[in-house]
Amino acid sequence: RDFPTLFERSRPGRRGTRPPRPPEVDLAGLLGAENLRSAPPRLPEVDELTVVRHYTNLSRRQVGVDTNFYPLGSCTMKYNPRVNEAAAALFAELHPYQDPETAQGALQIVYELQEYLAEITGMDAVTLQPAAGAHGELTGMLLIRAYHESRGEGERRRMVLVPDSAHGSNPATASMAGYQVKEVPSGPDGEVDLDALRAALGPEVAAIMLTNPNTLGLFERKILELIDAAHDQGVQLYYDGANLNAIMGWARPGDMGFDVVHLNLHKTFSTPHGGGGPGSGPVGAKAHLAPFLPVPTVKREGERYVLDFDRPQTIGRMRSFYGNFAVMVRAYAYIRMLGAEGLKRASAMAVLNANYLRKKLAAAGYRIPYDRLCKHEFIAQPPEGLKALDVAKALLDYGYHPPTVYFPLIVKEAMMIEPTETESKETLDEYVEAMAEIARRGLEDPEWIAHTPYRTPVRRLDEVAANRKPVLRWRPEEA
Amino acid sequence: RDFPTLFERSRPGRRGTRPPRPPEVDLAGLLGAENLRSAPPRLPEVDELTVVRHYTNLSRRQVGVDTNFYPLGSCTMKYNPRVNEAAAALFAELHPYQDPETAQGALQIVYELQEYLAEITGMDAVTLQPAAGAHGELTGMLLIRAYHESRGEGERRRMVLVPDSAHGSNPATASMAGYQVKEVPSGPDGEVDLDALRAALGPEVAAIMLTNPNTLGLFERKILELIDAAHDQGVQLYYDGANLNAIMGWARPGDMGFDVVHLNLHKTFSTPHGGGGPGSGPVGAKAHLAPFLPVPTVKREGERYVLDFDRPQTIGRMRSFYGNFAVMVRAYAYIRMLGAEGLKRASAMAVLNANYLRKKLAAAGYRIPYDRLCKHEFIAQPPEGLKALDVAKALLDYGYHPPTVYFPLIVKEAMMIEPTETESKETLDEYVEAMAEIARRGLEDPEWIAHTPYRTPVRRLDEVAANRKPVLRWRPEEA
Amino acid sequence: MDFTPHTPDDVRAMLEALGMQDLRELFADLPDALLEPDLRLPAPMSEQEILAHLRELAAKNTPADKAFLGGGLRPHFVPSLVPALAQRGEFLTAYTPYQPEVSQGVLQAVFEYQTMIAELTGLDVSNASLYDGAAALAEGVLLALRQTRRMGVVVSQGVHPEYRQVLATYLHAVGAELRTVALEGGLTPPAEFDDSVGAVVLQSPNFLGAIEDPAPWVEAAHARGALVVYVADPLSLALLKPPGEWGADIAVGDGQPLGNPMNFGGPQFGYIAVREKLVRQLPGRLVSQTHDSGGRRGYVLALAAREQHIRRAKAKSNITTNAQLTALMGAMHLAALGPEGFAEVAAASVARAHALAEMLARLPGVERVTPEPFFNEFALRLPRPAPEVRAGLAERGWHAAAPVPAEYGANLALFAATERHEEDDLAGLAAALKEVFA
Amino acid sequence: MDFTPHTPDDVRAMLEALGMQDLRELFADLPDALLEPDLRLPAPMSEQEILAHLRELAAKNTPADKAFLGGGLRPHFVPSLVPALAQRGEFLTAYTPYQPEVSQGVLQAVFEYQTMIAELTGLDVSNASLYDGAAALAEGVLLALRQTRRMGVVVSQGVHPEYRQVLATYLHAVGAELRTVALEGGLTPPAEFDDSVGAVVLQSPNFLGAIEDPAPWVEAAHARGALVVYVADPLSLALLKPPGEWGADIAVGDGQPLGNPMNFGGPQFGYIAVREKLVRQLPGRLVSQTHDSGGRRGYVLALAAREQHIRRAKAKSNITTNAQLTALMGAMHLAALGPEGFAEVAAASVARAHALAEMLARLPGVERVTPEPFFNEFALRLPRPAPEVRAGLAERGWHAAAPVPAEYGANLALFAATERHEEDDLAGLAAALKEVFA
Repeated sequence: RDFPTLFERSRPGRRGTRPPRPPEVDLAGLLGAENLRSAPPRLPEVDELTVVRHYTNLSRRQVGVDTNFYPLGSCTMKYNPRVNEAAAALFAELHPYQDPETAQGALQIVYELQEYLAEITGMDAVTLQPAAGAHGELTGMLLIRAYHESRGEGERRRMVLVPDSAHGSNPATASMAGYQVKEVPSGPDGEVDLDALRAALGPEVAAIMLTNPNTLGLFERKILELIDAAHDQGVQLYYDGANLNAIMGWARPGDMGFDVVHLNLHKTFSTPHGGGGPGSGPVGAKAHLAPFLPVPTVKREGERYVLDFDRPQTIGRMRSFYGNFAVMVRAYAYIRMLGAEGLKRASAMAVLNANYLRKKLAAAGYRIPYDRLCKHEFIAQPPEGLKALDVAKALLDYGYHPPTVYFPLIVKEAMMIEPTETESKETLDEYVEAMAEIARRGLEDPEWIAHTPYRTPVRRLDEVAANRKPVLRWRPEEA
Repeated sequence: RDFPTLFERSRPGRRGTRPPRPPEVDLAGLLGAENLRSAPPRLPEVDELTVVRHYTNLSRRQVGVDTNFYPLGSCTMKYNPRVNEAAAALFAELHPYQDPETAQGALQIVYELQEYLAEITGMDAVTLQPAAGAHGELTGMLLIRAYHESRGEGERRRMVLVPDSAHGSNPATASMAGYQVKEVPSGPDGEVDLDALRAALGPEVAAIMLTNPNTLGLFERKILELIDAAHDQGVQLYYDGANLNAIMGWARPGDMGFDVVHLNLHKTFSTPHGGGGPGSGPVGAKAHLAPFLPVPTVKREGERYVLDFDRPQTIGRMRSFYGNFAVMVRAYAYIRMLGAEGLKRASAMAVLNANYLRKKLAAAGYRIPYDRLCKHEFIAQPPEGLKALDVAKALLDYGYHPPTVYFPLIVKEAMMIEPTETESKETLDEYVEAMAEIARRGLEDPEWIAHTPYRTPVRRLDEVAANRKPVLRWRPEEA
Repeated sequence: MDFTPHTPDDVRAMLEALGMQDLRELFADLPDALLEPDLRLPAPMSEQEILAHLRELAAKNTPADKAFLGGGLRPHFVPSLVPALAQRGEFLTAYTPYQPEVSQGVLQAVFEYQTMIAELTGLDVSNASLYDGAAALAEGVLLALRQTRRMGVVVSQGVHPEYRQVLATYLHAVGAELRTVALEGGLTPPAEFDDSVGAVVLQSPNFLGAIEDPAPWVEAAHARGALVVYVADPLSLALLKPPGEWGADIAVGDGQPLGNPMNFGGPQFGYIAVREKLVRQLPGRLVSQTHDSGGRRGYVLALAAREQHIRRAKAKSNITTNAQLTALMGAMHLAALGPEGFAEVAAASVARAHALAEMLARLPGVERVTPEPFFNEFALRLPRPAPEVRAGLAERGWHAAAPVPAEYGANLALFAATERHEEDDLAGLAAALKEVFA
Repeated sequence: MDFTPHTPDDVRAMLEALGMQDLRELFADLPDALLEPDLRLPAPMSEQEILAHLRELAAKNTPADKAFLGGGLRPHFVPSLVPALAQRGEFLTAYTPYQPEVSQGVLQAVFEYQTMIAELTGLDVSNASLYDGAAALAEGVLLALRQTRRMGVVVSQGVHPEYRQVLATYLHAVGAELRTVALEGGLTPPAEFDDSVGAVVLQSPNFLGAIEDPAPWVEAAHARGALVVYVADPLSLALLKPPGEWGADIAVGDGQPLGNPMNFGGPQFGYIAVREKLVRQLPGRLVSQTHDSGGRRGYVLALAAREQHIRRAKAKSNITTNAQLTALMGAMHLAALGPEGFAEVAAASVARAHALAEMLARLPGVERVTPEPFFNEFALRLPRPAPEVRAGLAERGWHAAAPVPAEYGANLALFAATERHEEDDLAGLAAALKEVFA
């Protein structure tokens, strides 16, 4: 049976949660008859039990880290400690416009988190305003742009270099920041081709956006030379922090020479991904970029914490209010629980898990295009004759969320696998067994694998139809 | 694949939630070396993610009211409002031995709930001490016993009458209260046979335990005569409140003449069943039984609420502390939300749903042994040739929790169906469709129905083996 | 607000299907004299209003999350994952797992709980839970009487007085005889039992916190064919030799220290564990491992022939609803902590309690009552009645000095400490107590 | 505490499988100079300790659940079922539903959310969510510029000043031009637009709370080929004529009033809805209904060719992580209330705000600034600077009088009221304000 939508469960006049009896009021008089809507919005009319049952059962058609191993590359699907939720709930009822004297505890968290993240990344100043990683990227690129503009080089530097292995958000961000984008090829070792990069450097280049370790899970070993070469030309270095979970406590982007870095609190710092968000994408900057940070930040004045709007060269505001505060609280709790040693151990175990899995998968017949020491993730390819997509779909029947597939674009049939540090050796071993069986069975029985999965709430979905003739809302006539 | 136990997921030395670093302490010195255990208990050694994933996935192998229609007769599986949980959380951190002056809000709830339940049942005094329905039954029967003893009739009145349709807890309770039990037959109309009852009445009878409406869902229409006859002989009338959801606000056991009543807060008053408990089983008593109530109760003195231990004739204590307070808070919230009108409407809709379903199921080919106006539940039987158990198992594949089956014992192949008031007409209609299809298909294809269910996490389980050679705990060697 | 989904149209259509015009007809089988009493209840409230009202009531209480109060319930830290998981609707809104195919979640959780309790107690088998420690004690004693077919019970005064009161109520009902052996110097003295005694009961750590030596009672009881019922705080079993190792036949106790808030006294859960030979005498639900028709492992309710819905008047107990969800929280708590974490919590509790005892005993006029060794609760004799002292402390923001019933002596108060107390808290309480005495 | 499951044995075995001896070898590809910096962070804490620490910090804040503060975020009542359901692990710990076969929960919930937002706004299509109202505005304007291939933007000063600041940041980046039309008498005056203008933006109710007449702007914009971006508080759409009916092309706003706590400003969610013809210009995720290989209905991410992971530098936006969970809470909130309940909440909010405005306007020295009709927020001119008044009120336990930026005039403060305020609260605030002025 189809799983009905809430709209199909709706019955005219049925009521759910009732507000207090509303005061008698002449709405037409108060609001102007001409301003009133002619008909109420067609929201579902359902009782509370129906709402509860609907969403409960929807959630049972959904997997998450809480239900399954979820090695989605570049997403760091680590355990989201439940204490984070209890922590955030303590601060839910604060309004951004209440007197800051009545929100000193909240501001202290913001301030201290700024400090911690600066320390972890080796940067001089941090803004917590960006609402997500890509939002942080845009913030960072605008800092770079403002910096060049402040030096009279804004007109000249119109180009941003991005490796061909980069996350799609990097070039997209550079575009939004008003830049042209040039791709830099990766070398055969999977790292940025340093010669090609040097060749691409020039007076028109504003910045390079790098992920390190990169999306192949490889640490860019020539990072210091690369950054030196760029800095020599006045080019700013942007660090995409999506992969910071690989090196926390082991090395800092700031020490590598990066000028700006963004972090994903929902990846590295254990805040939940929420089915796609909300996240938080703090940005750290070196001192020369700090004057351009968005306002407000939080600073400490004696025993008090105050909102600091005094940054005349700011790029402006990136977001209403102060960012995703409740996400910050979760990350704050996480950092305080782990401390420096815990963060370092988390990264070490993430890298250990990734390398262990790489080794075992290679032994199980999967191809590892860059089979060397990796960091928190690595790329595998199915055995010749199998498609990454089919392996992914087969995995669903084995109780695993598949890796990221077909990314990065530079590897055919790529499967980008990031186990994270919160998975146990047994889970990895069982996963390898499943992968081995899928490979064996898939090669023997192409029909079988082509039609996987069999045991999920729905089978393979027609995405072509959805793109050709999208149905983006429920309408009675289309149900 | 088998779903592993937590013990099988355990690995030596693995840690989950860590407490604060414990103070250095010489345990042998403080506790006595001879008192220490020789080896730690073999609890699972698992990480937090494993705990979360284990219980999350266990819950996904479980249905509840939140996931499915659950018309389990005599259990009143109505919607458990989520506000109840928020309400209870407000009072979680109170200790029963803290100064009552610092728990006035909690005591006020206890006091007011006593008053509300007295009002709803038509009784004079209420104790909230019993932890569940059966515990309330025992409390009530002990009140009756103490009453007879106080009148010098304790020795003489050794017998309790219980209809053959009664819940098993009734005779079991009477036994625990030190009574002999005599069954009274039901008449062909499904009600207690008044003549048989009269015949059974005598000087040795201490009490009659009745459920009204009874477990067939029928209101005992001769209740007033019946009670009069019993009272004439000095027999006390006990009201099993499991079925109170049928008549809240429409009639009161106290007005019928009952002397004692217990309620199930987790049935009638919307507190969750929790997979089997905890519940709460308050007991209401008429004035002549009030002196025997367990201590403490809560009384009001001016603006203050105090624990009242002053009841010299008390039967004693039934439970530590003051009962299942957090369950009381939920019931309190429910009663305050509904008010008198809401309670009355809840019962009306419960009875409407039951009668509607009865009518529809009859039309769908199910036999209704007592096909007259019922109250909140009714008994159906599968069409000739089908077993209640098979229909129940088939229902699982259709997404329904089955009714109570093979109870009451006086009806063969009984299916005791209680839809409750929080289910919609559509749910009932769809359920009837499923029942009709099961009947049709089951008669056509006995093999099919005999092996249902097919789509559940496990198929029919071998209960015979479990009873013959029970495995009641995990042991490495038996896994 | 009520929670019925029925629209006026629904009601009309459904009444019509029944050939009725009015809801009152649904109650036509009730005697007219009874119908539609006028219930005097407060006016209905919305969810928003009831929560606002309850918040006002909650504000009239002062939370006891740092209370130095014991008596079996104490403020222990509960990992956040416990309520988060227990509140999942499937656990919260299911009932007794009569249909095992769709109840493997609850059933397996119970099976694991039973295993944990057996491990903690050093006994063979646990049931699925009972109401609380007091009910568990009463059921444990009744079990022993059934098994021995005797009617005599001897209980140490060291058993929680409220448990003893409940036991007395239950025993009076069945006509059993209850004898209490008074504590001497805070400990249970050796006792002798005659052949009428079916059950002997002692608690360790006892109500005053002292760790008992159960060996003499166990020996004396077994010598005369009586069974030993041992009341134990489950937290103490993280460190102390379990009832099974002491030779007890039945262990019972209150599960609140495992993953449950204090809830002003309830709900928590009661546990009971017994030796193998007593299994068929156990009250309440039992879950057994078995397999399904396809050979897969699964779990079912077992040995239901003991229970009321099958055996009726001859059942082992009348219990039906138990304390499933709170017991589940207990299992989650133990799973989250593991054996090491659990031992650390217990050790912290012990350490804090001993530090506190030393600190408070130094106050003038205070006398230690509980002998060494004790666990995490202890009694002091105060220079003034405990209720007064407790009130004085409460005024200063501290919850402590639970009054000990007069049967144990005059002006006694019970104190407890847990892993939730920090050094500062101990010092704070001591200072406040000094003020109260001043 | 960290959350790694690795025992010493695990680490040893895994290193061995890699031919390594030491964890440091895992970082052998990093330049030595970088390795193992000394991080100065506070010492680790257990869960119990961090919660105790955070409770202390929380105690330094005074909750604003009864705040009379607005500016787009307000304390609305959230039914208890909303957080309970949203906190289910499957919703909480999933990520973007790239694998639809195991993500129907999130996908269908988004599909329903999209439908609800389309219904509220009177437009055809909503995306799956954006960060907040400000980001939604910026994305909406960029969308309009892409569609019209123009670079001019005109925005009413009635648009939330923080949203305008964010818009300015985004527009500066792409080199677009932003012109602001000042309010007159608290309302947006009619304006004319030239052919360079691709987007015009107005907000109703505007930042000062006044309900605008959007017709003149819509007409003038459409006459010159510009698109209209309409900023609307979703709660207002329970009662007020929706953007689509006014002729707007794009509606954006902040979702906090739907089922989300204020969270000190975030997260909430941003919504965006557009006319059908603009769908392929939409930023962010979109969910479409489709069917599976067995013909069963299902849902998938659709039109991904708009997005960064496919289109890279040519994507419609760089957005990837959005605000799924908070948007889900919004949908749950609307589902729980239904159209009637939602309208009742809005009406209560309106009624309280009007009552409050009348009450406060009677205070000496207070002047009403927001013209009629207004919705549930309004501005007053105070006899003293708003921050001082706000501080004075805060000392008396009231949160109100959010300072309005000076661009709107001197000594202006914003007030709001919601269904959570009772009569007593209004009177209490008025009395406190009187005291502050005294």
